Amino acid sequence: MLKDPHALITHKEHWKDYYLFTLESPIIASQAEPGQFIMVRVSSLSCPLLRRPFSIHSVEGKNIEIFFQKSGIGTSLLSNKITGDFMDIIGPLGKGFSWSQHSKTQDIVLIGGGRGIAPLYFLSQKLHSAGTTPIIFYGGKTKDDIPLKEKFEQKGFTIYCSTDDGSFGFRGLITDCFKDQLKNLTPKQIFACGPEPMMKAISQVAVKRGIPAEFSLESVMGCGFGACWGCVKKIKTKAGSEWVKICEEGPVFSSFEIVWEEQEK
Amino acid sequence: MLKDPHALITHKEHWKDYYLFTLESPIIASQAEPGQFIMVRVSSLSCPLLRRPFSIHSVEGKNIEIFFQKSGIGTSLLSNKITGDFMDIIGPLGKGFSWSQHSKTQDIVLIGGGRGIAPLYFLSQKLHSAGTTPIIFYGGKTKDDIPLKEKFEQKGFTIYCSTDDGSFGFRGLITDCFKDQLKNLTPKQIFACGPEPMMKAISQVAVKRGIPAEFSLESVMGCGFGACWGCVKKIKTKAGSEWVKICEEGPVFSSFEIVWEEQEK
Amino acid sequence: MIDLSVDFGFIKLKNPVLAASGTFGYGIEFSPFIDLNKLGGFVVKGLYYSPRPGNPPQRLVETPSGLINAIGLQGIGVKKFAEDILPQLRKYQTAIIVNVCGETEEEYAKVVDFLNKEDGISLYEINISCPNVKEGGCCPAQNPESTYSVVHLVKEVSARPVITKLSPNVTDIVEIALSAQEAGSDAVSLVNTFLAMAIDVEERRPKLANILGGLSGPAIKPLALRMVYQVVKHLNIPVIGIGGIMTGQDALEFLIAGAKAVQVGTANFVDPEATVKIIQDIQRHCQFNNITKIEDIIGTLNE
Amino acid sequence: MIDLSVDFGFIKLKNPVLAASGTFGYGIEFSPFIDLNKLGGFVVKGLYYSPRPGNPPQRLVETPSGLINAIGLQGIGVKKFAEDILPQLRKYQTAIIVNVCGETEEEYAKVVDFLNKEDGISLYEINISCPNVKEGGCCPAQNPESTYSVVHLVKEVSARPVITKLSPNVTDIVEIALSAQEAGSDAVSLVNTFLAMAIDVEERRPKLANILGGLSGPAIKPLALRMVYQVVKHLNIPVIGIGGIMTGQDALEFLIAGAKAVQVGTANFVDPEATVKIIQDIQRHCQFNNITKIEDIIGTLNE
Ligand SMILES: Cc1cc2nc3c(=O)[nH]c(=O)nc-3n(C[C@H](O)[C@H](O)[C@H](O)COP(=O)(O)OP(=O)(O)OC[C@H]3O[C@@H](n4cnc5c(N)ncnc54)[C@H](O)[C@@H]3O)c2cc1C
Ligand SMILES: Cc1cc2nc3c(=O)[nH]c(=O)nc-3n(C[C@H](O)[C@H](O)[C@H](O)COP(=O)(O)OP(=O)(O)OC[C@H]3O[C@@H](n4cnc5c(N)ncnc54)[C@H](O)[C@@H]3O)c2cc1C
Ligand SMILES: Cc1cc2nc3c(=O)[nH]c(=O)nc-3n(C[C@H](O)[C@H](O)[C@H](O)COP(=O)(O)O)c2cc1C
Ligand SMILES: Cc1cc2nc3c(=O)[nH]c(=O)nc-3n(C[C@H](O)[C@H](O)[C@H](O)COP(=O)(O)O)c2cc1C
Ligand code: FES
Ligand code: FES
Repeated sequence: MLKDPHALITHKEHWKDYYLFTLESPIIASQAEPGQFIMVRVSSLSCPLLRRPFSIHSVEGKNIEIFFQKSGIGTSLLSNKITGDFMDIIGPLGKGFSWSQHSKTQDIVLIGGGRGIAPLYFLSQKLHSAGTTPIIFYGGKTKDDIPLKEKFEQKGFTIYCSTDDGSFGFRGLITDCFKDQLKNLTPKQIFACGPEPMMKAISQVAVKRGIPAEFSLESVMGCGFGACWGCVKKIKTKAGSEWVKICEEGPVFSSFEIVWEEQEK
Repeated sequence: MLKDPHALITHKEHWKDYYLFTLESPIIASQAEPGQFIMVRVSSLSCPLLRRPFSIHSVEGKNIEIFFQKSGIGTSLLSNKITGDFMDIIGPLGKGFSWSQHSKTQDIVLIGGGRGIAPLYFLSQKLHSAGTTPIIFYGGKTKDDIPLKEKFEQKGFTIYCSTDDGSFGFRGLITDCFKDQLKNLTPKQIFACGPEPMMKAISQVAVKRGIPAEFSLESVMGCGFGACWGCVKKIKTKAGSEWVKICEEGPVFSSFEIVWEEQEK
Repeated sequence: MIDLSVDFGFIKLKNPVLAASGTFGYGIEFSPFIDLNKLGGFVVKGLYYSPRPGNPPQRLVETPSGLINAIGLQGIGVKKFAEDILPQLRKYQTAIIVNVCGETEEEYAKVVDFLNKEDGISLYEINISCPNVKEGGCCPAQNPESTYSVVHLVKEVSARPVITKLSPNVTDIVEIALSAQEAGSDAVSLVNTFLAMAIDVEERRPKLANILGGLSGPAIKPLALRMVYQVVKHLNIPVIGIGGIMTGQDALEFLIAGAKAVQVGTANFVDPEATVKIIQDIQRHCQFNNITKIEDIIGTLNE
Repeated sequence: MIDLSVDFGFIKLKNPVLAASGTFGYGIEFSPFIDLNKLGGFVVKGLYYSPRPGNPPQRLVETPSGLINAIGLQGIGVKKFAEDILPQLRKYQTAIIVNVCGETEEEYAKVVDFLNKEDGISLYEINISCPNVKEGGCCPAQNPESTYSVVHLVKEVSARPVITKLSPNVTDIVEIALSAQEAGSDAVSLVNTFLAMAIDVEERRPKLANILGGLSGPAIKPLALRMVYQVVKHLNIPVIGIGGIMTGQDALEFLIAGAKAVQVGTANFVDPEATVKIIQDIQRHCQFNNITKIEDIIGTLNE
């Protein structure tokens, strides 16, 4: 974990509201694990004040990539950065997916909803080089919201897509698309990231079928490195359940650890 | 006076910390008088919050120009704008120099210190087309601080330059350079803009020699159009002297109106 | 058609967006930019009985997302206001509110008494944050008894409904608001500016000639909203929310918290069209959410 | 060599820059980024006697140049602190300050009594803005009597010097500060956060699960600086300035106003190196202005 105020943007791509930045940051690149994230300073002024968290989307030599959706002030400012600009980042942060114990597992399924696809590309690369090829599920609102489809296909992954409006692939939620495919598939492990209702639905299916599953949670983060206690989620611990800092103990947790929001009420 | 949120930057030039922007803003261009200014929104976020005032540096058809020095957060953000960007401006504001009554006056002297040169170019153009050619005095800290020298020379004006460090022209303050030339010149009217101590010194010379003089004052401005009462300076009025809004009644005042800062204490 | 009007009982405003005192001049300064008739109303710059010179400059300091001012209530006094300004304002079809100031309780009453005779004023807003020169202290707004006392006196002489404008520089805003209500205030507006300071490090002197000034702008919005939320819970007269409102979203936060109307201050300097844009934003929000009357939004916070 | 040390009488700090409670974890969270030995000191996260679960999320809201938090003082309690954390802190050559919390006056005393036995703590800072669950009200900091009472009790049991940390949510900060001084406090620090709120317009609910939270960050700096300026004038014990400090310039404003030291809070989240950079900035300022001791800057405001 370190602060790199001089992460050079060496490449930028975008599709409508989605952006992919390649950042030269050798030490962070060398330490990064799938599911970990970085905190990005979006302005040197005092508004927006806080850094923004982004998953590490891939690592290539001394470069890392982030993939993000323009969805507010911070991501909007970020989207204006250009190749040759520097970014001030902190990372790698948090604990990632437990991928390394799964090099022998077949039928691993990765499920990404919208921008939640971001960390799953890095994970798919790691699993692939470890010798197993996961199956990808990728959902979005419309066909514009699944811009990374080709990227996965080019790497030879089987990918199932869904769009809410049916403009591409399965019409409906990616959870339903996944459930639909369960007649053909027998997943041994699920890794997922996306909107909370999506992850909760998958978690329920996974628990019912006895499939181990891990999820990358989101939360408003003040610091990203355990100092503010702002990012907590309810997590089952030995003591029962407590508010756990997801920037430190997560953002990845398993079905059995997460107490999903509605449940607590 | 109007708000133009779509003033297109059609041209940008810069010399070290000094920037020249050409803005397409037809109505403001058609109404502008030398000595008037515009208020520029430097950020769409809430910091920096307030607009920044800049003199109208020249008018050419439907374009106006501003010439500014990067000297803080606002001007720094502004300096990052590029050709093709829009600026949100309000203008023309205030009351300018009384140039129109001087079309017959010979030996008019314009004295600009640093960024204070900005409004004097517009004034020189107007006087020139009215049939009189003013003499220019232009001072800066070093030779890098008198970037507009050539611009005036190209238009055929006689220009005296000074630098504090003697790196170009007269070594010392532009006020001393001016006093020095008073042995050769018999100015009938002075128009000046620059740091307050410079203007005050010129005012004293002018009063002593009975030369009418006008000065463009600066002050921290909240609005630029008379609504906040923030920009006042002490000005002699019929009633004695009062705090007068320089954005409305100025920024240009004569030697006889201005109560210079030290005097009041 | 969305009904944006809000009914205070004693007055009906065409919409809940007013311009705040001291940030809107005497109104006419904004006529080059907007049609004043579109506003719910506007509050003119604070008026003492006599003209006041105001503070020496520097009067303004910009701070992160904020503005500190120490104008010192420079103003023309009631007579010149009645002679020169009011006649220009009478043609507008919008609520004209006079912000009443006084160095003593009697001065508040004198201003109101004088203005009672003049046509074209809808309401008075009493600014109880004026420094009390006579008693050397701060202002009635920091104490429930002096708040009661000023409001009570003004209500006795006033021929028009009275809004009391509260200061945020207090431990318990609800206590002061209740005092104003008890004294007969017809509504309260909050907040005025927060007492603030800035120092020039190079010169080692206060940036403002007056040393202290009042902070306004987006920086204070979360504090103002909290106070409005607290006051609404305890009062049964209308509450007007003020503080850092820049957008329709900001205004809606105050309305949802229970404010019957809002005032827009510092935003007018940044964008002289701010008030009108905020009205449009609110309208759009209603349209999008199938809300036909703005009053259906007011005080609908789900806790 | 510039002498950055400041002498409080009861303690000498190597420089006037401390990290503020609740924004610096237990210190160790920052050791990957900075050398903690470079700091004047740091204040650990608020400690109650028992562990506390804290508030449900959402706990943070960003506002213009500010941050509202409603962490609810989640914490591990004194025992775990003494067992797990303190041993790790003892190796650092810097002032370690414990921020003491309590739901009742007795709890404050219990925390201090427990920690008295433990080595490696330089000072206590009593956080009198803790909600008083027992009496249902807000906190001792809003009332001079309860401030006096808590401080007095803590001073009686404390084996170490005590800083009282004041809340800005009061009408008269000087009155509270004087109370703390009278009760024997060895220093005061100010300010804690400003009570604040934000509303989600689409959902029409408070953004924070706790409804209200505390505002910190650059937005509050002008308010905090004003309060420090006022308090310094009336106290004869050292004053520590807190609120929105992001840069060396910000810190210098507080020092010039008369603060003997400053605490850096929210800035630590934005830039974990903030404290160290601020120390460097101050050093550079001294160098540039031929100042050999930082104490020659403190309280040098020209009014
Ligand atoms: C561990 C983690 C990894 C993430 N990875 C990615 C990624 O790879 N790609 C991507 O597009 N997005 C990712 N996000 C979400 C991303 O951080 C938010 O979209 C972003 O912070 C929004 O900032 P904004 O200023 O544009 O939005 P605004 O709404 O203007 O932000 C306002 C405030 O809310 C916070 N905020 C708003 N939405 C979220 C959210 N969903 N999660 C956390 N904070 C939020 C911001 O930090 C800020 O403080 C991740 C979030 C987390 C917690
Ligand atoms: C009528 C008028 C015309 C001007 N014309 C020009 C021009 O043509 N070219 C040019 O380079 N500059 C001009 N200035 C000065 C220019 O407005 C300031 O340099 C600029 O506002 C500084 O902004 P900043 O954010 O970069 O500096 P910062 O110091 O970061 O600004 C902080 C605050 O101080 C205010 N401020 C700081 N210095 C000044 C100043 N000298 N005058 C007014 N406000 C100030 C800013 O508005 C802001 O509120 C003019 C000023 C006035 C009043
Ligand atoms: C320059 C300035 C002058 C002000 N003058 C007055 C005044 O005369 N009377 C008054 O009651 N409030 C006055 N205020 C306070 C505003 O009306 C308003 O309450 C405050 O600025 C908070 O709102 P805002 O954040 O939207 O600006 C003034 C504010 C500013 C910035
Ligand atoms: C997330 C967070 C947690 C805080 N927790 C504490 C605390 O436990 N005890 C305390 O006295 N102050 C606490 N504070 C207040 C800070 O110490 C500081 O007084 C305040 O944030 C103002 O300083 P700043 O603007 O530099 O952040 C906390 C502030 C924040 C932002
Ligand atoms: S984001 Fe600060 S503790 Fe997790
Ligand atoms: S700048 Fe607002 S009145 Fe002059």
